Amino acid sequence: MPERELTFAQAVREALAEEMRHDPRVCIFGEDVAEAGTPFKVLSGLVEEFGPERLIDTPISEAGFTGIAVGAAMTGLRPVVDIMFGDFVTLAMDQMVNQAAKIHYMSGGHWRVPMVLRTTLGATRRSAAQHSQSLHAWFSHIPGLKVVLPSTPYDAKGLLKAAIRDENPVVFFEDKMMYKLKGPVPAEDYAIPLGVAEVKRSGDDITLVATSSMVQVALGAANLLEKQSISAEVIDPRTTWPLDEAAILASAKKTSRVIVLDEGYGRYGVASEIAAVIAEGAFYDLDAPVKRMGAMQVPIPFSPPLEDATVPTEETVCAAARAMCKHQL
Amino acid sequence: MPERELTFAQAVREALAEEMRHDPRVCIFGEDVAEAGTPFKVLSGLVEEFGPERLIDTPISEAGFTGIAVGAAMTGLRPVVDIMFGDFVTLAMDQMVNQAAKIHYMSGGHWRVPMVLRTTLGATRRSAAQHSQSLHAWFSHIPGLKVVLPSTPYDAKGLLKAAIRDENPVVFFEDKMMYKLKGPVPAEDYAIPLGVAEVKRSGDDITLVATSSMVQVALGAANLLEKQSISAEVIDPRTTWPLDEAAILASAKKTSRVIVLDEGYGRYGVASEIAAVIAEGAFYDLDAPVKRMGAMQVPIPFSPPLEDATVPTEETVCAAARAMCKHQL
Amino acid sequence: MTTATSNPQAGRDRASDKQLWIHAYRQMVRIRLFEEQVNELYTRALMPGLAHLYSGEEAVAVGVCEALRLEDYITSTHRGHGHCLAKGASPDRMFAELLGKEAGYCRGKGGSMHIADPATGNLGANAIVGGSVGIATGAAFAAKRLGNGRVAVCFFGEGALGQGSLYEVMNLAQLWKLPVLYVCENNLYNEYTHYTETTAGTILGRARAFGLEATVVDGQDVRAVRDAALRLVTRARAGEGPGFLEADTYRYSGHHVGDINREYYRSKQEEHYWKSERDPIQLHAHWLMKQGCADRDSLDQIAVEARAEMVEAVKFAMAAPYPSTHQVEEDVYA
Amino acid sequence: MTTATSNPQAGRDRASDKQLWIHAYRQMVRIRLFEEQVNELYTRALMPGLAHLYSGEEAVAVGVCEALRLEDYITSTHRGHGHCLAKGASPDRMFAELLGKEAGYCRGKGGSMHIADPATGNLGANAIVGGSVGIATGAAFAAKRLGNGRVAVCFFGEGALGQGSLYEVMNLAQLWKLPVLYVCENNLYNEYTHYTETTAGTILGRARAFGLEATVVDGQDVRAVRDAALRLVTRARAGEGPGFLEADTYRYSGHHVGDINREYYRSKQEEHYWKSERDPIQLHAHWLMKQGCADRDSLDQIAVEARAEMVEAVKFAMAAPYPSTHQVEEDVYA
Ligand SMILES: Cc1ncc(C[n+]2csc(CCOP(=O)(O)OP(=O)(O)O)c2C)c(N)n1
Ligand SMILES: Cc1ncc(C[n+]2csc(CCOP(=O)(O)OP(=O)(O)O)c2C)c(N)n1
Ligand SMILES: [Mg+2]
Ligand SMILES: [Mg+2]
Repeated sequence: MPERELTFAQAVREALAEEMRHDPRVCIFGEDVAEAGTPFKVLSGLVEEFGPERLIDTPISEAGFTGIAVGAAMTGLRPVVDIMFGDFVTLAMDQMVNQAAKIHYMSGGHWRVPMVLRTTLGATRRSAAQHSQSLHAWFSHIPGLKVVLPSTPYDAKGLLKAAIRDENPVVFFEDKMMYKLKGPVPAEDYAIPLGVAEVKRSGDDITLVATSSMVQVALGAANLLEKQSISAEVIDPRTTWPLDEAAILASAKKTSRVIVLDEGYGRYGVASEIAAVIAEGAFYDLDAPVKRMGAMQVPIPFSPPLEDATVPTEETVCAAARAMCKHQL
Repeated sequence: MPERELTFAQAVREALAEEMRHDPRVCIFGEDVAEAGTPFKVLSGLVEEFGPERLIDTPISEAGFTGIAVGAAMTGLRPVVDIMFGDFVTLAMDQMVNQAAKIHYMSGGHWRVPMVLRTTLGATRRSAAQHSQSLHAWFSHIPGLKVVLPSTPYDAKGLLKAAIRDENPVVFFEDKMMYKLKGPVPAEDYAIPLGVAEVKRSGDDITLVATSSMVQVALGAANLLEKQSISAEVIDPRTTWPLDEAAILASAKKTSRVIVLDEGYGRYGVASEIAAVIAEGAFYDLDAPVKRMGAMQVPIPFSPPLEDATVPTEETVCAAARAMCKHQL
Repeated sequence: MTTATSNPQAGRDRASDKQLWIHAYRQMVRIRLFEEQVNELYTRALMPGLAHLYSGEEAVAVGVCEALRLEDYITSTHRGHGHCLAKGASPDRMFAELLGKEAGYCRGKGGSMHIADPATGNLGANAIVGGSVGIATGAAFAAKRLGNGRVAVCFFGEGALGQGSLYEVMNLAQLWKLPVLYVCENNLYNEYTHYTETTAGTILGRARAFGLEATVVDGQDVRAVRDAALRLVTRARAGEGPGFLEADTYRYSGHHVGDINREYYRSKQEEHYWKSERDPIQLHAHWLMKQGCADRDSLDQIAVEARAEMVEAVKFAMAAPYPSTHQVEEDVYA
Repeated sequence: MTTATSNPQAGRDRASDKQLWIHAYRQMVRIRLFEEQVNELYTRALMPGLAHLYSGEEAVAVGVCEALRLEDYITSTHRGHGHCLAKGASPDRMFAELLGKEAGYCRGKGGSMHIADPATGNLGANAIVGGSVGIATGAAFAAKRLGNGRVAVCFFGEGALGQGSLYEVMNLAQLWKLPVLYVCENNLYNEYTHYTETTAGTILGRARAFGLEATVVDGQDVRAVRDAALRLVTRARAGEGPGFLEADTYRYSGHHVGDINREYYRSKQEEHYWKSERDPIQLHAHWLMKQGCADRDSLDQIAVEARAEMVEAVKFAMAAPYPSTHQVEEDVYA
């Protein structure tokens, strides 16, 4: 039987639909989530099945409806909040960080906040500086939150189901440039535990640790490298918290050369954390310094040639990997 | 002539007073900044000299008055915004990150946002999880912002003056536990350029890179280490952006062992960035993995014995440094 | 905490009325005496950190909570001891929390500003001004969705009128007709600034602009507060939409226990006036006696009992152990 | 952009009146034809990304900007081309910006949603709904402090009524009597949702609750908009405090250029009604002709000139070079 293929957007939608079917407590808050199915059309069709009582169109009040989701999560629902663009999380940081992340702890374990905040990241959509940021590092920094970064349709579905079933506030980042990416997604129910990395491609000479859409870039780069007889391993942490340090370190120790790729800013970002973890944990096994590649340290520009220069590509990753391996081979 | 001593709070106040005297565009927005001089009394006396026209008491509207400061900065003033506790910056992230940080870039260099946001960081004040965070990593992550972390009264004054004179949005973090710390502060005008680290204590065996109040902890640890014949160098980046990588790497290369100390969460935080920079830039000179020490990965608890366990102390730093050096000596 | 069922419109049963108002009196006295102990603990340097006393405002928490059921929700503020007690928390575990002890409501992790208690529907105090407006509204959303008949009350100081999220959630509450009551405790000051310097226009107008049913009440009159709250709670519970109650009140002490010299922002005369002329406990005592519901002795007896309860509670808390250090890493994730 | 000095209260000079209203007509036509080219560029896949067209709403931007001086400030939105043009920007550099060219207002870095221009007091469009309410209010603060007599106008869609920061800054503007005018362009939709589903209570009530002088105006009537704006701007400039203007209007196209199938959220009839009965340009044309200020030919001539201007401007922009890649790292810090 041929494998079933879905797009990333379809996989997200299917995860939501299945969880809503199986758990009446799950509901979705956000702007234009009902009839419009969001501007990205990720939620198209859900309102027809679950009704406007569970797909709740909100005013443009990110702080307000995120706060409401926190309270609803404490008192018996399992809300999924849709923040259209990741840049708008700036408006809901108190609710997520001072409230959702801390309530379980501050209450001595008495209250729980089982909610998911879904939002987007990623540039190159010609949307300019306020619609292109990848702010997952902020949430990864905060104890009490879990942070998920799916890189394939398969992972998107399995991780989102796990996120919805989790008892904690989870922030789920979808790269908006990946919504049309296709991949195999089984029809049966499955969830991918949060905190388990996956080797997306096995290799020996160099490890590419990559998150979200950078996994696709890394896989492309690995193909290019293969033609140059360099065998790259691609490992995807899938969640920045919990972070599967053991799997990452195992790969780093195996290849002894590592590039960390993340679409957020490298500076004080996800790539730096993972690089620091590797530099510490695989110190005696590394043949070269861990290299970090992320968004260029600039607000994302609108102009296409400028914007394209801000993100790592298969070519730039391949070149960086070659330079690292040449030294050593 | 004996050196003049001021507390950290007095140094901050003096910097503000001098800049307000010399530049009529400087004004201060915040809650209870006028007659009350802020709950920390850092601004006491300023309203008497400069009047309520320039010390502007606001409602409890962090997003509102920070946004107003952004607009005022664009159109001829040089506002200093006072956010009482660093935890409340969660409410002003859109204004700082989507607006202030990006306006110069998005406008192709046509508009400028010369403003300072002063706020606090640091735990152990028995203020619990929503009044004890150190969120400077978030701002350090964002291009377009500069981030300052003074560790002494001298630095506080000189860095704040530089921040106010800077043409960019600058976020200035004061550890609230340091306000009473005394130190020499010259009466004459001086400013400390942003982006220049300082060796606070010279040493040979190990480098302690420390920020903000952790500089004091590092200096204390260095004294303890000296008694055990370990010579620690303490270097203070003073600004996390711009980051003086050259100075930090020079120290790391000299001692070949490094602990990075920062009061924020280590995970995806400032300590990780600096550790990654060192692990990359001093790769061939390090004798041991760079160690990161920061706040424990928990919301800050209220209970004193628990809270005290969350932050590095002279003793824990000393022990960590000893363990690192014992291996190698 | 009573399960109030009386309806202010309907003629009340005298005996149950008497019981209700005596209970309200006791609750106010308990709060006052709880706070006395808090201040004492602070002054004797036995309490870590600071606390924000509720003394003077007791009629608001008590009046509102007397209109609620045990299973209804509340959210509270930095000045939250009164709300906790009025909703049914016990002083011993509260003091234990204030001292950072393991027996506290939050195992010592929350402290004065974060007491929370599922058993009494207390979703938690909040140290962010306005930080709980979304939470309370969300609890009302869940109550409506689950059809469990509960109501959520969101207490906040008039300072929270400065937080934009309040307007966001009032809009949502009205659009969705949520069973929530916003209680604005107007004690005249945002910390050290008179609210008229921070509040343009009108307070009720702000709620009404979003379509909420809004009323102002004398916050020193526990019966007036209770009646107004009951009307709004009943309405909200019936699906008629959210309410907004401004209760005009006064805090006797400083913004927090360490705020001793207050003359630069408010006069001693003003404080004296409120304490001597507008004290909610005294006013209610006079009424009870005038109505023949109680006499001086019975009221004194209530105070004696309450003081004994508080002294016991403090003793319990003082003797209770701190959490052991390994607990610091517990409760981060559920 | 005119330096409007006429006062709606005073009897107007007929000649300058005529000039003003002809100018307003020309501005509206220029905006309409600018947007025509934008849509064309998008349809022909010559424009990167998306754009939000202002067609149908021209009378709002033009009416308001005709009440302003060159040095007054505006802030704008994602749907900002009309505001830019009305405030005096030139189409060639705007198109260049839309195409990401170096000759654009922002050197190509901003694009459609971020055009800014100090020369015409344009503090910038903003892609965050409500993102500029603080900025405009801050510009008004600076104007007042510096005593330079300027006023700031904050344009936003009715969707921004959902953002709490609007209420925070209206409160501050009123407390400090700042010379700012909030212009709420009510085009009935927040993206794909009718505003009545997102907006409880009343719009004007929200501004009035904070003490602002608030008015609603027919946003398809450029003269009514201009007169209402002038009254509020004059008042604000005189130190009498901020104003709030709701302009009822309609966007002819989709939320953005790619929003083609709209029937699930609004009917073709509704669109047809607005376009045929409520078009601000047609309505103003009729008035001008009825008043004898213009005839069909002279109005046609205006359109011909405007179309030629836009075609030229597009040509300029198409021919202009992209920034060179090294520029990506410029302008991060001043
Ligand atoms: C968002 C936020 N800003 C500022 C503070 C600091 N703060 C604590 S209490 C307070 C005043 C609150 O006034 P009000 O809401 O009237 O409550 P009251 O203290 O009078 O009961 C302030 C400004 C805070 N906790 N949260
Ligand atoms: C804070 C924020 N939330 C959501 C969006 C996505 N968004 C862009 S335009 C828009 C609708 C705006 O409606 P309105 O303010 O009425 O302006 P209009 O498009 O009708 O001119 C939304 C939700 C955004 N840009 N910013
Ligand atoms: Mg108050
Ligand atoms: Mg609209």
